[in-house]
Amino acid sequence: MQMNPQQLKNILEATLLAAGQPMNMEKLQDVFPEESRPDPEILREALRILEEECAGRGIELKEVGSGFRLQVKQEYAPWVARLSEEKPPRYSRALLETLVLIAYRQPISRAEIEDIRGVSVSTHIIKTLQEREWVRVVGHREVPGRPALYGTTRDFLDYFNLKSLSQLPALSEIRSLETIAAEIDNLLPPPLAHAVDEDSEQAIVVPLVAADAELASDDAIDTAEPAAEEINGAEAVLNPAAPRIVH
Amino acid sequence: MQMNPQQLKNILEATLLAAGQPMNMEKLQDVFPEESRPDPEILREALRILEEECAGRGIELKEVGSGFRLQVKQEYAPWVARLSEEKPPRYSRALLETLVLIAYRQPISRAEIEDIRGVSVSTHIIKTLQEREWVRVVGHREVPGRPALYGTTRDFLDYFNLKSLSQLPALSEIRSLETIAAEIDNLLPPPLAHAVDEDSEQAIVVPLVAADAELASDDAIDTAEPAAEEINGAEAVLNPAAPRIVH
Amino acid sequence: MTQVVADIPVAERALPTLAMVLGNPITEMPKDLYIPPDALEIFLEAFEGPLDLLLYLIRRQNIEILDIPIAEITRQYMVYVEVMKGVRLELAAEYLVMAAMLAEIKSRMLLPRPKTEEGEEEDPRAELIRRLQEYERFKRAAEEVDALPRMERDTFPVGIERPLRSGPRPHPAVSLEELLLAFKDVLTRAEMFSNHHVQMEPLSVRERMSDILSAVSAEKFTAFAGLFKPEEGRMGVVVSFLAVLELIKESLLELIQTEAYGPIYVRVPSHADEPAAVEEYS
Repeated sequence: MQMNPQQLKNILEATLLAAGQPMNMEKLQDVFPEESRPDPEILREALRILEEECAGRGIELKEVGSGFRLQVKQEYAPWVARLSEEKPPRYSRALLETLVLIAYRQPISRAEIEDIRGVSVSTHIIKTLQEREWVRVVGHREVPGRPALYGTTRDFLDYFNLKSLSQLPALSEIRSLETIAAEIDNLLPPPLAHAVDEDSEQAIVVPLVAADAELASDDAIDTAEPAAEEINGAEAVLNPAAPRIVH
Repeated sequence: MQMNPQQLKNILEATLLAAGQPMNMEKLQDVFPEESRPDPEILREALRILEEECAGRGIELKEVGSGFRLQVKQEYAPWVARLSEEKPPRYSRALLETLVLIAYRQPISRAEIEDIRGVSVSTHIIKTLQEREWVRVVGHREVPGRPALYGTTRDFLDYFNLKSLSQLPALSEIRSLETIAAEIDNLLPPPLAHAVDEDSEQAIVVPLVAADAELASDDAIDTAEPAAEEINGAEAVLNPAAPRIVH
Repeated sequence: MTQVVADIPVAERALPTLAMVLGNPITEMPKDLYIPPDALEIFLEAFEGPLDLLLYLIRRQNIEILDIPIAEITRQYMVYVEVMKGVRLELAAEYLVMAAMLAEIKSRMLLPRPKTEEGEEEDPRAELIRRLQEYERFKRAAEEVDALPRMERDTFPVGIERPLRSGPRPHPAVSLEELLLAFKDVLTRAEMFSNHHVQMEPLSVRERMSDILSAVSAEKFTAFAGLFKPEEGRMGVVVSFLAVLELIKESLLELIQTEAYGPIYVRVPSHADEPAAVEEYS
């Protein structure tokens, strides 16, 4: 059966709504009988039409970590929120900082998180993150005690409306050596010596992180990305079932 | 806050889709703060716009007993239904053994099946086989408790593409070749009749039956250890059409 | 911060002497504490540790991190730590470690800088600044992630009831091969029970036994002749006959002939007292 893009769009719309969870391309293809399964490009085109159509609607098409999802547009969230008596959950700074460190620096051990935060990380926080299925143990560091290494999951991406870790906000800039040198020159009395830490990339004597995100070096993202791919791969093997959406 | 019908329509769409259940007029009004709650007529107008818009979509607005609901259009249901298609489960080995014993030894009581299998047969298995309409009660043995006697049905034959039970491979067909060879030596010329053995349950095998070419191999079946390849072979002969019905 | 001792009455906390700093009693809140003492615990709890507190102190005074006046910052930090002690806030070890680090930096600032192997001078504040900077990046990232549109707050999942499946739930598929493999197994097992000789009659007889049994009843007589279908031919008649004999042998059927040479009837042996067809399953 040959279908026009409009029909395909309607099938995808109905499917995404009925699925109640993000659907990746493979799953979307699976709703078509084998003998009439459209190619991904054709489905992608139908999704594009659906996305456009949503411009004048109360919902939007969004691609998140585990696939495509229709969701309430942010501008209408206040009304929809009134459907539920409960207030949206709030997360403590300690939890968010821990989560963010895991997201940007994965795979990372608890000791390493504590090192950067300068304070101990409570077991409760790690447990909450794991229970929400935002974070999981992706391995162990081969040092005495074999501490667990944590990484983020697809559910984490889904929850924060991210397609991949690279969509995380860029970390604030840590200025390059030249910038620092220039600034040091501009500084008044004695030329302040600056030290360079082992990474040699990160200047030590710098003004507090600059707010300019555009200039931000992506060094943290760079380290995070290969790990993320690995994790996604591992997850695919470990957890072929679609991640749940937590309501 | 004054809203135009378009915005109202979007709020209603988002609400109906997020609610996941039919919403009556009262509930729809409740998503608006009291100070800006639109009148039912205004909401009705917004619902009318939404209904019209759905003309070109995969979903439709429907008023049911408990309110308004967005639902998959009938014409797209076949695709969406494939979402919930579960892979059919597999029958347990216990069930298959029970079935095959009923097929070969009918009419047979549960106690007799248990006797041969050496383990008890769960009520659930018998019930499943009856629900599948492969097995039925054909009578009762006139002993205390009047246990039901089971036999196979026409549906059973149909499912396995058999015209009659005699097309089921005889045990001799699924025995090793050597055994068959030895058996043939022993069997020729066929005796007129077998003596009934102590179990008094055993065969009355009459030459007339054995003489029939089609049934010849059914004769004097003994316990046997069929080899898997032979079974495949037997099946291929008996049942050239794939016996597995794909749903 | 880790914990607040929550059950301290406010009055107790408001004692004139808040803390002892360098041997001197502190009777007033530090000037930079613009919050009322009652809120102090909450205020201090809001800090995510010593780095966070230090960042607060630096930020509040608009100090460039390069220019951290270690002596002054250390002084302020110590005041906070003392205040924490004063309100019996359980002091996390991290705060004390930081206090020691600040004191060390302070003392090193007073001394000539040691040469490193590369011959460069090392700023005693370097490590602190690196940590502060690293921490602040992630603190800021956490704020940004918190601001990302997220489920349950900025967007909601949408759904629709799935249409009912058009057909019945599919049954498991079984192949004849599976069936025969099961048979092989059960026979193999049965062999271990030597008292059971699993012998098979021609299946056509077995099949016919089931057919006949389900066609007759205890309530009425069935004509013996009616069990045979001439159109099946000689084979069919013989099979039916064998089936009837087998059923009689197993007492599943009885033959009734009321008079010599009269018509023969069959029926299921009656046990009038017992209810017919009590299934053994529920």
